[in-house]
Amino acid sequence: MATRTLIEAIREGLRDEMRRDPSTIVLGEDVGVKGGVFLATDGLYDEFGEERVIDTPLTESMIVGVSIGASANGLRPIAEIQFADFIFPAFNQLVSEAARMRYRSNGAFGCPITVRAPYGGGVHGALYHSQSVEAFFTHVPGLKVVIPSTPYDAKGLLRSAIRDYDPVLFFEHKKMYRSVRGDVPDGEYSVPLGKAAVTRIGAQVTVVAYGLMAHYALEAADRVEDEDISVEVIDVRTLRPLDRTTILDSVRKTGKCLVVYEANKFGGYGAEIAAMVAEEAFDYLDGPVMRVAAPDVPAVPYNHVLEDWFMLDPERIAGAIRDLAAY
Amino acid sequence: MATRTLIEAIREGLRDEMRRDPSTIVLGEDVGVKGGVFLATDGLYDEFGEERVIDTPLTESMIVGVSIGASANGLRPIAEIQFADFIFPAFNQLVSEAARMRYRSNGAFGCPITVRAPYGGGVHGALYHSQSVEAFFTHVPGLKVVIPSTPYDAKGLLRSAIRDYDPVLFFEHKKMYRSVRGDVPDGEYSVPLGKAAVTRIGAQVTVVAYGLMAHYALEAADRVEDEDISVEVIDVRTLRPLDRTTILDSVRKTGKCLVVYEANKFGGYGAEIAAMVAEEAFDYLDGPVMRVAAPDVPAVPYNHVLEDWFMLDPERIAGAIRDLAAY
Amino acid sequence: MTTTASETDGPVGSAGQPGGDRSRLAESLGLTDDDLRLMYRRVALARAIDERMWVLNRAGRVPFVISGQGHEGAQVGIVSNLRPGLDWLVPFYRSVAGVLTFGMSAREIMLAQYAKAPDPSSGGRQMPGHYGGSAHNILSTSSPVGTQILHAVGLALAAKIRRTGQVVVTALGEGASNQGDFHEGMNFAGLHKLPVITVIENNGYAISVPAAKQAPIVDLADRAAGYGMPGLVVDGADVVGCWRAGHEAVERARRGEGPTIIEAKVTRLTAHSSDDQQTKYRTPEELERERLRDPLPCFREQLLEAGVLSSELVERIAAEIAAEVNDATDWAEQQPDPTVDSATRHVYAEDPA
Amino acid sequence: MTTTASETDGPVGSAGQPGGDRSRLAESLGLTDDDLRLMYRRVALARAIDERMWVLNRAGRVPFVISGQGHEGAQVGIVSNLRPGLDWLVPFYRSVAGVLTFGMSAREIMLAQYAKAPDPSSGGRQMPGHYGGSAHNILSTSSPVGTQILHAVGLALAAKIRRTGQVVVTALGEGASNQGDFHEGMNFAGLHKLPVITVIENNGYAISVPAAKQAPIVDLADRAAGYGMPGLVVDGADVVGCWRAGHEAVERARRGEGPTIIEAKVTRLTAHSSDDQQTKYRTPEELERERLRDPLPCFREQLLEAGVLSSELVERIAAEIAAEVNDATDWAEQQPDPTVDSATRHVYAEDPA
Ligand SMILES: Cc1ncc(C[n+]2csc(CCOP(=O)(O)OP(=O)(O)O)c2C)c(N)n1
Ligand SMILES: Cc1ncc(C[n+]2csc(CCOP(=O)(O)OP(=O)(O)O)c2C)c(N)n1
Ligand SMILES: [Mg+2]
Ligand SMILES: [Mg+2]
Repeated sequence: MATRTLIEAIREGLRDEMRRDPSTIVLGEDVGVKGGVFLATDGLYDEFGEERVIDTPLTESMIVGVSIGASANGLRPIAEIQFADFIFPAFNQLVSEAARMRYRSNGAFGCPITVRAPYGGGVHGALYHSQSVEAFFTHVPGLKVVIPSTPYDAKGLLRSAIRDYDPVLFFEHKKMYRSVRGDVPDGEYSVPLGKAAVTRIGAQVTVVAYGLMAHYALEAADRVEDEDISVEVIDVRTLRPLDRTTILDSVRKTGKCLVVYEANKFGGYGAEIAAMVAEEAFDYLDGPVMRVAAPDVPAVPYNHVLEDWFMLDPERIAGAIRDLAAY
Repeated sequence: MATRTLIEAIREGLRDEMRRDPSTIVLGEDVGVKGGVFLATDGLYDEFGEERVIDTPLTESMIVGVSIGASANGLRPIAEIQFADFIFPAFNQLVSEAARMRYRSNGAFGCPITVRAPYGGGVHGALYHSQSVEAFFTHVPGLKVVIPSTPYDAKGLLRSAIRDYDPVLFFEHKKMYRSVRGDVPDGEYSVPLGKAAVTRIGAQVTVVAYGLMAHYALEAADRVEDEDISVEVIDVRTLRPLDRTTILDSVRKTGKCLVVYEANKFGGYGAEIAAMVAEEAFDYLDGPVMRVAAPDVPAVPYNHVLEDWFMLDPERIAGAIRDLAAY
Repeated sequence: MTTTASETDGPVGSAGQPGGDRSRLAESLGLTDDDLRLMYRRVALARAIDERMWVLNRAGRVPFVISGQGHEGAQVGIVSNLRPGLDWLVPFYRSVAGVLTFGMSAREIMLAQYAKAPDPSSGGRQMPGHYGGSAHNILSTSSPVGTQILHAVGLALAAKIRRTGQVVVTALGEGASNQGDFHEGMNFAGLHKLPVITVIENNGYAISVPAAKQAPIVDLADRAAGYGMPGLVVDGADVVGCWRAGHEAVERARRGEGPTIIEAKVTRLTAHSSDDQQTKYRTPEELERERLRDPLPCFREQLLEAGVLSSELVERIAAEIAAEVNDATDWAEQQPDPTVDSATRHVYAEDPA
Repeated sequence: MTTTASETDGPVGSAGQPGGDRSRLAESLGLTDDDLRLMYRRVALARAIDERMWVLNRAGRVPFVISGQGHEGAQVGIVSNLRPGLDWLVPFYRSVAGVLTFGMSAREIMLAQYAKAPDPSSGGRQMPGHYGGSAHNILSTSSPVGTQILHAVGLALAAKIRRTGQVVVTALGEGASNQGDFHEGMNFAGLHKLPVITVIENNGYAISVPAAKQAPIVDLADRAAGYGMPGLVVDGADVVGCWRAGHEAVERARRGEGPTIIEAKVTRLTAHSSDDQQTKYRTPEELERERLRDPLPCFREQLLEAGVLSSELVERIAAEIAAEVNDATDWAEQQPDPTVDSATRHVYAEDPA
């Protein structure tokens, strides 16, 4: 076991998979010589050379579209989109092409690509370097969407994503890159896609979250503990395919569910979880399925006053837990 | 009053607004000489000329991006995306640019554009000419999203959309273009954005739907009527901003809510409605908030056997109503 | 030139005098007369299948047709230079002749037209015209135009990195060439000198929008210079000229010297698709005039003059093609529709291993 | 050449002998010496503001800087040809000198740098460098590169349809010029002969990616031919040359003869932004060498030789600029932050009427 930051775990995951599988390549803007703007790919260029670690032109649709084609001819591309905010130029390639290659060809062709992108706010990134874009992709059959919250999961899930036979979007919260540390086994391990984690066991309220919010949910649970509110926390980890069982079992036990997400509330990913719980655990509910999410303004404003206003924090989550517990 | 098909009402709405407001232009692929692949713009080229009715190159990002720029310099562009399935190349321009022009400029610039696109299945359109893409846009603050279900609403809502000061996505179900007829006043009228319509009054179950599903919901309500199930049907009409009051008032009355949408179920727009109802009408619910939507495969397959399997129909909706009523 | 399985024991082989005399034309191309006859047969077969599609549509037997009448010469001429089984083809909805040349059979094409369960392109899931098939190295194609360019470039990138010696040919319309994906793909292909050939089949229309309203230049191949690659313009009615351009481009790619854009000036002999009324935007005179640019009669005349074809052989080929098309139609029509229980398959990989 | 409000009673007016002698250089350009001094002042002021931004960042007073040191000559030279109040500028994050030239004041730029409530660009909502302002006809800009090209083309389309006589200038980096939006925008601008000038400020890098890994050609302006428009290449250190190119392009657009692409070869004298460590991908030798391409000293020398500037005047201008930058900094820093209750405003129009 060694302690790693989130970014270190990701870097190791990339390195280990590239060592293991010669068909893997990394491509994206500044991923080579510079090692990525967050240094996620630092060292890969030196170790694997410019043929397998490609500094691409500034063209996201190309990065994804070329990955799709390369994956049909024997490679396993691992693409980096510099910021999740800049994945939209590649939206057509991801949604119309990557997600449907297998279905539309009736299984003749697959699309084993991994697309990594840093997401999330709280880093003075403003409107275009702070977004949580998961809901635009979790609605798409054919795509898998992963958001890790610990170094252990990040490395283990990244390994599974790269080895997966379908396109996986792998979103990493940039605020967690260096602020979150944790143990990572030295040896080979992986974390399966499609399994949520119960990160805290409790009896009264189930809080479902992912990414940075999975940490804030735990902090919030701590805060209300001495108020004798027992909170169970679930880290979704894989948003699609969703581990419905883990979430439903928990809510059937606690009878109350709070869904927390960093994105805009209206039409966000948490709406699907809330709707699913409301539909499938209705008989067990002792209170409304609640959601705590970002306000419905376009994205995180830059000025610190506005940014602080936009971003969720443990206290706001704790407040919602108290309301729900008191319900 | 005159009877009109949906497409006729839309055509008249476009014509009337172009006559009223010289700053309006229509642009898109084949919208000029051909009058659009569904003939929605038929006749406009002859009446208003090639300067105001522009046959564009085959480039959706340009169509939207140029509309954004033109709207900042005194025009009111009405863009047509030939099929909603082909709006994805313009996703970045819609989500990053049109939706945020006002917010990011702190109100200095607006973006009064209307983007029309035919959507929906059941017409042998297969994977790429059948999609319901609303959920990708209803999550976006700054955008407005409209889906009319009657000729009256189509013309009235289109007028409001064109006159609106913000970007409006106007999705028209292509299967309804010629199959749906209805009365349309001869004179000037408009239907405000942001208001849902109660299209059938009932007591036991509230069914919330839009577009083609708003019709199927009414048919389903008829089917269960003689089984003594009284159904209230709400046609959402404007998906964003959502008329929460009309929906919540109805559910608080009936105690049961079924949300119907044609898109893939997981993460679809209906999830937001279901989540909102579950959160804000919990004390009034006598049953789970249920959803009937499309299966989670990429989109409508072509072969008629598979297409019939994919598409919802009144009977499936009636079945869900029965289940909910019996709950 | 490589023949594909379905063709080896075809009429052409029997037609050419084995090892026999060689026409000047064939000689000038470094081909045999049989090669030229095979190319003619492909153009004629594609046309016959294509015409059958429209007949079936008018007869109400298939709901939709989109096809390539007028484009066959460019497709056969260029694709004939590829090596089936090694190289890749990334077609578009007009590539009937292209996929035939690259190994698809008339039956397989008709399966797509009827959207039957055994359809190798999509198992009946996609509209007709969306050809693909792993058995033939024809990548599955979608409807949004231009996206396939990037897939072709990606296939070529993998070919270069894996040193497979593969060459990739992709095709699109002139309208699609204005899409952003074209720019991004050509830039990357030129940058890495990838073995990919991009064929712009310029038929002068994007549905109803004429070339003059699509781009400010006449020859889209001129854009190749901006991507550091050669751009060739060929007459799509000149099948031999298309073969020459394809040969030059494929050889260059094979030598590792990078990509080429070939713009073939073709004509669209039908409406855009069975849903289109082209008389609304094309005059009878224009339609009449365009018939002169039909590659089928042009090629036939050329080969007759060159002594590669005889009227007897033309008739025999026509008869054989008629039989082949009838067989493909009847056979495909009898194949089963996909079943409902198959509808949820292949959203994700089924057994990763 | 039009001066903007903030400049009319500036030092330059007082500096030039009123109606006085006219240098050969000015004469050859059809300008006055004051015009040239004004251009020099703009380059120098932009540089001074820019350097101040970095000082503030290192001092921990502002969290982020992205700016245009090395790009000022091209921006001032070209934008000086526009008519403030009539024309449009669609800038990018390096356009400090461009927006100054088009009417923004040092104070307004510093307001964006400090993200204060009165910031005309975004009210502190966007990162510094995202300039815009309705008072100046500077369209609000976002972060995704290349998107602004289409907005500039749209502004120009409206100008043409409404017959306003407006000319639009937009700027982007060479990296962004590979984005699909560039292709789609240039194609449409060329097609409709729109009055838009697209300035590619080629500084040889997209963050760390050198030009050689971005595109297969040296001069991106060569792509203009593929869009049916002229493409000019200018040395960004040659302010007069940039002015000439801008003048030619603006006149052409004004005459209704259509768009132009101008590629200015500039140098990036700083790291990409305050978040970037350029020493990881640029050698000390290169950084040293690049200093020779700094437009500020080049322009100064040229004007001194031409007798348009004197060392006294240079010093006086420097002193005035220092005062202006200090004033802008101190004033901006004291302005209020936006308030929380303003955060939900302007998602949608507030009073449509
Ligand atoms: C992105 C996208 N937009 C619009 C369409 C609808 N559409 C299908 S074919 C076509 C015209 C294509 O013209 P061109 O590229 O010249 O090919 P052609 O059909 O003429 O061979 C259009 C607009 C589409 N399929 N994809
Ligand atoms: C669509 C998009 N992708 C990535 C980025 C991140 N990014 C910001 S600036 C930049 C490099 C831009 O290079 P260039 O266009 O040459 O302009 P320069 O910064 O060199 O002036 C990148 C990759 C972005 N802003 N937008
Ligand atoms: Mg065409
Ligand atoms: Mg650059």
